[in-house]
Amino acid sequence: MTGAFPPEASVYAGQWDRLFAVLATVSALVVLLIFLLIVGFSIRYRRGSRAPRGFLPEIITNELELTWTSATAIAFLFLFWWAAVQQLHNIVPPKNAIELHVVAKQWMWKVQQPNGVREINELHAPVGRPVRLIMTSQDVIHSLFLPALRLKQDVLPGRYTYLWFTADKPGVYHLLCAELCGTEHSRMTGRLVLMTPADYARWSAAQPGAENLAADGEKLFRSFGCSGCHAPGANVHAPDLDGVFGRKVHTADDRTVTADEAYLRDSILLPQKDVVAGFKPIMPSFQGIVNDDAMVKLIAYLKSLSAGTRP
Amino acid sequence: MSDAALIYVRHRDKEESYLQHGHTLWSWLATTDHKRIGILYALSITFFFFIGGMAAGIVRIELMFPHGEFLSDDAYNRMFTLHGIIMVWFFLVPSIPTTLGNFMMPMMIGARDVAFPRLNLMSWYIFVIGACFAIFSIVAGGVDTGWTFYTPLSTMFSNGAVISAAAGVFIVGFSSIATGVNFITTVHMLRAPGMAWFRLPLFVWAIYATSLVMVLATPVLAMSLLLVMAERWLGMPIFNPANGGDPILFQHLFWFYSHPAVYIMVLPAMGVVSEVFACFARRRVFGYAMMVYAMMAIAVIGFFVWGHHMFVAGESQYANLIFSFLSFIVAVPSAIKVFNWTATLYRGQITFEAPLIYALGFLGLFTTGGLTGLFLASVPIDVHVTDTYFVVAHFHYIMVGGSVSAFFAGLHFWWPKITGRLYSEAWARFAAIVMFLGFNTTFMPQFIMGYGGMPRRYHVYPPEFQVWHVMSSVGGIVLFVAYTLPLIYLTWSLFYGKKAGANPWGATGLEWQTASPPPKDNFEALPRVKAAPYAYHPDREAPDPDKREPETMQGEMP
Amino acid sequence: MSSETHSTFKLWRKPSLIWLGLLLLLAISVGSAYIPLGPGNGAINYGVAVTKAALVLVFFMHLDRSRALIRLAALAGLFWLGFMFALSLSDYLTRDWNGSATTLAPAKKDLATHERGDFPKDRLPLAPQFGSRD
Amino acid sequence: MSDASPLLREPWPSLERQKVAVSFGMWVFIASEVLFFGGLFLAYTVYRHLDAEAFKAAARETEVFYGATNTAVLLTSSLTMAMAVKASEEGLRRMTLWCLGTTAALGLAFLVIKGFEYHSDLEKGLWPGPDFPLHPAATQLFWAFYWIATGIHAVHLTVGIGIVTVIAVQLKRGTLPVEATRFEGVALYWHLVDTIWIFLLPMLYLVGRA
Repeated sequence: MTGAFPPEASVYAGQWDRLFAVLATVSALVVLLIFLLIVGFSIRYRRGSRAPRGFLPEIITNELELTWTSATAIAFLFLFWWAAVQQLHNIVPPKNAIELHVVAKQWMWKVQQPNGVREINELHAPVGRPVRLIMTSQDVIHSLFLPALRLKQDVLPGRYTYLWFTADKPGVYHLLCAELCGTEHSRMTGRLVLMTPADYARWSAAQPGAENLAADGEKLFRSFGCSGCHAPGANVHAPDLDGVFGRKVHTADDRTVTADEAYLRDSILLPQKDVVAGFKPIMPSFQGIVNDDAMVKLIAYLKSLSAGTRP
Repeated sequence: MSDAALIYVRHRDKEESYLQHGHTLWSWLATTDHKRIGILYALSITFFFFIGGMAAGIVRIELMFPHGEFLSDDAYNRMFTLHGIIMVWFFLVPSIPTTLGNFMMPMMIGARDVAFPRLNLMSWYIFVIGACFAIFSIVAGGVDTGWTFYTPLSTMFSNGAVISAAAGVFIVGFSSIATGVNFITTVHMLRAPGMAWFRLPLFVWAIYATSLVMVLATPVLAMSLLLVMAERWLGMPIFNPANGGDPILFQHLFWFYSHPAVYIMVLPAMGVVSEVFACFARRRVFGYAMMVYAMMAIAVIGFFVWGHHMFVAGESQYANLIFSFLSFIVAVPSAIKVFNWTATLYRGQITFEAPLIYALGFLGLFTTGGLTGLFLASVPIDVHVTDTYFVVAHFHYIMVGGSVSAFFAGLHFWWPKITGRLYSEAWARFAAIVMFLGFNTTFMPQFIMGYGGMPRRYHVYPPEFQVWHVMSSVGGIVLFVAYTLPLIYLTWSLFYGKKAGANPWGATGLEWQTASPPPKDNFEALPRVKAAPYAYHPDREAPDPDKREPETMQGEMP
Repeated sequence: MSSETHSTFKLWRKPSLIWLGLLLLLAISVGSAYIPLGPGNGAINYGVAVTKAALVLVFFMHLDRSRALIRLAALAGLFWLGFMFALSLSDYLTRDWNGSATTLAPAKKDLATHERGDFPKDRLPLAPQFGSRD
Repeated sequence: MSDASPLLREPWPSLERQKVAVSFGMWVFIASEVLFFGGLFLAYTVYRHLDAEAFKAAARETEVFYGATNTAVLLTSSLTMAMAVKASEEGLRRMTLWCLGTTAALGLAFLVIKGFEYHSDLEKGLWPGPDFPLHPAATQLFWAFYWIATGIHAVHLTVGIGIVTVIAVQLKRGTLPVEATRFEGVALYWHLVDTIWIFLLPMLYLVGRA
């Protein structure tokens, strides 16, 4: 049955399929039980049948009521526990994941590989290594749906959402949009190409336009004038960005925020939002100046600072 | 007027039923009789049922081909949005409460009318005004945002008639708030003497629980649609992400209404089915008190679970955990009710008239729909199957398999009381069975392709799903036929059906202790209630096979 | 005449007292808004608003002498409102916690050694480093 | 059979029962109104949580003078409305009429003051849009909330003034006897509109003043 079960391309797909299979069998059994009871009672107790119909003592009815209430409650709690455990297992992606930037636009997917390779409606990823997608949308809510990996995550405008997976079966699978996003929502599909690490390395090197995101980021860092204030030698009192990614930043209104992609993005586009304690909110907003592609490069550059390796 | 005069007036009206009480159009359009308002609602929702059904038919035929033959992408989006909006707000939400609820509930509690009769008529007119807005939005080109109106698509990027559609739904919301307020006050204030809360028939309990949900959930929908209209029309950037707006906030407000809305649709169905099972199995409902607690529990906990629509929407994982847990809890009362209905059949004297066949269909389909809800409540599976045809099949099983089958069960069960005529039993049973088969052929394949990864609201789809879509479309045609059959033989029965006595089914409710069709004031004199409902057989023994009338009727006429 | 005026005065006495109380509370809340009390401002503003609302509900809307059923109806709206706020905010307040779908806050064990300790309040993370770097 | 006074509506056995039903029905309607405005207040709370600084900056632009006087006006109208109900229960027709008139007048005064406030807000260009004077974009969220909340409240108030005037005129013309059950319902609605404003005051005017 071709469309019945989608191919399994990751460890998690297998686990979740098992949870689905157990739930399906339990449900099928309950529906079958109800069906048999109905048909059995209908035939046995149809009007005028000679089946014995003594009354049921009060105790039995109450006990029966109590048993199936507690039975269903316990069964559902067990199912909840099992599902919750599977969900909590893979919330935080591993540290060394490859980061791909996905930008959803009305009716196409733009994917940017770590080495800057850009592709439309295609997502190439190595097998066996954790891959993390940092996704944002330029207009409406889309939703990246990878049926083979049993994964889906809405892509929201004005915010980063994340999806991560560790695939284990190379091949070409569906990449679909699952949230209604306008006229050509159904045409906004593509291919998820999972390759062995060696093929992936060979493929990504051979692509035109492979350049070093961080290096481009540094050029933009200078051309946008960020270095004017944030470079170590600058005479303006501005936060030093060396090692900023992942640091816990203390803001002016006494909040502690983790400096992640979302924080960096907000600080560039809406600098007033999380002003760092001890600094005056003098930074201009770069809304409309730094577009999404430039943002990806800038963030890659800032992250390279925190890795201690000056480009 | 002295008492004697009053009794005399009552006497003269005795043989004149509510239908003969006035024949002019004005007597119908300006009536404050809850029975006539119920019929006015019945006509309007049947009209909308066939409009929504047409849209569904076109969508199903379009989906027979993977590359879409007849409609453009945009037309397809507008077609399924039309199907969604019309079916949810103009058919399903008002279907049982405003028709059978309006007609039957006051009679079942022994009242002459609802608490605020003029408010009842006003709620129908508000419904009509809302309907005009909706029809205008269809004529003006329709909406392509889906019935969920997700922002920023609905506020900034859709070029359909979003404002008039949202205004239509906004206004219809107030019609259901008015009905809810009316029914809650009626059940509290107008029960006949002796009708204690635990002597209320389960249908009245269901209408009461539904009215609670209607009154408390619909306002939040009104507010969310108002914010969408404000953003789209006045340019107020509420959900605009460019300046800090959060599209997920709209989803919170929308689903805070829309999940309780599915309980507005299914709770009255549970009430109707409880009545039908008890009557045709000639037995008391198994665990009456537990059924009442389960119904109220569904109505209350139904408000705490809306987050399971947003597991992948960017909600925090901790909120996912909380909503997943609460969604599992809300499934428990529904499971209890299914077991209680099945146990009601045990040791009964079952006769298989059409209402019971519809009710048995409801039981099977509602159980399947409810259990697939468990799949959607567990986060890892929901991440895979949300926004796919698995979800489409789930909610159609509960809304169409459950709520619409129960609507037909109630319609057939109370048809003799409403019209005073008996419908043709053979045709009704045939239609019920065809509906059950057609329904399963339509929606079972959608479960399979849903798990296969077929996304929802897709005009063109990967070709490997075509075999399931064709199967589903064929089922859709059978279902369409099954829905037109009752329209034919019920209208036929209006003119040629046999006269129905006061109590053709031998049921115990108060509504069966007055003439059918009932007089304008429901009862010659208000009955005193002396027994619990469903007293079909003496407390200790099993029902007698050939005794037609029940052991003790619920009310005693003075 | 006097009994008639006397009774009307008696009629007005209680509601007027309530009314004065309301105006007093209004003055307090507006006045206190200008005093920098930090989080205290929010507490006072909304505390006063709740008391004013309670006064109107209980005395002007006669909740004090209406039946239990009506008191129940009055509280029903607030009960559901409470749940709406609680569960919606359960999403917004936990968005930035470790493991939420939107931010990658590294787990404690992944943090570099110097970052793991509770960050010392006196030494601001960014400013002094800037100063000390030559 | 029952005191079939002209006031008795069709399904009710007794006037007392009908009176309880009217106030119970109105309280259920109030519960729905609480949730209607509750949705809006949830939006306010969420956006205030997401960007508190911008909210404080935006809220400083509202004029407390107008807000405070309007609250005083509405609280007084609540007093006169409560008195109208008390007078109607005592059967004092003249006082009920006077109280209803004052309530409607105070309601109109509120709208007039609101008009002035709207005028001065528009003068400062505080209507959210591309050329919004305040800097961080999230301030537009506060002002969007301001216009919508006060707009819906004004609509509710106008409906209230309309109903109060109608029953005042009916009372004057005698078509409506002084001990009718309707006064209680209208009073409950009016107090609801006042309570909504009591909560709007701190949310709109008293934020970020310190």
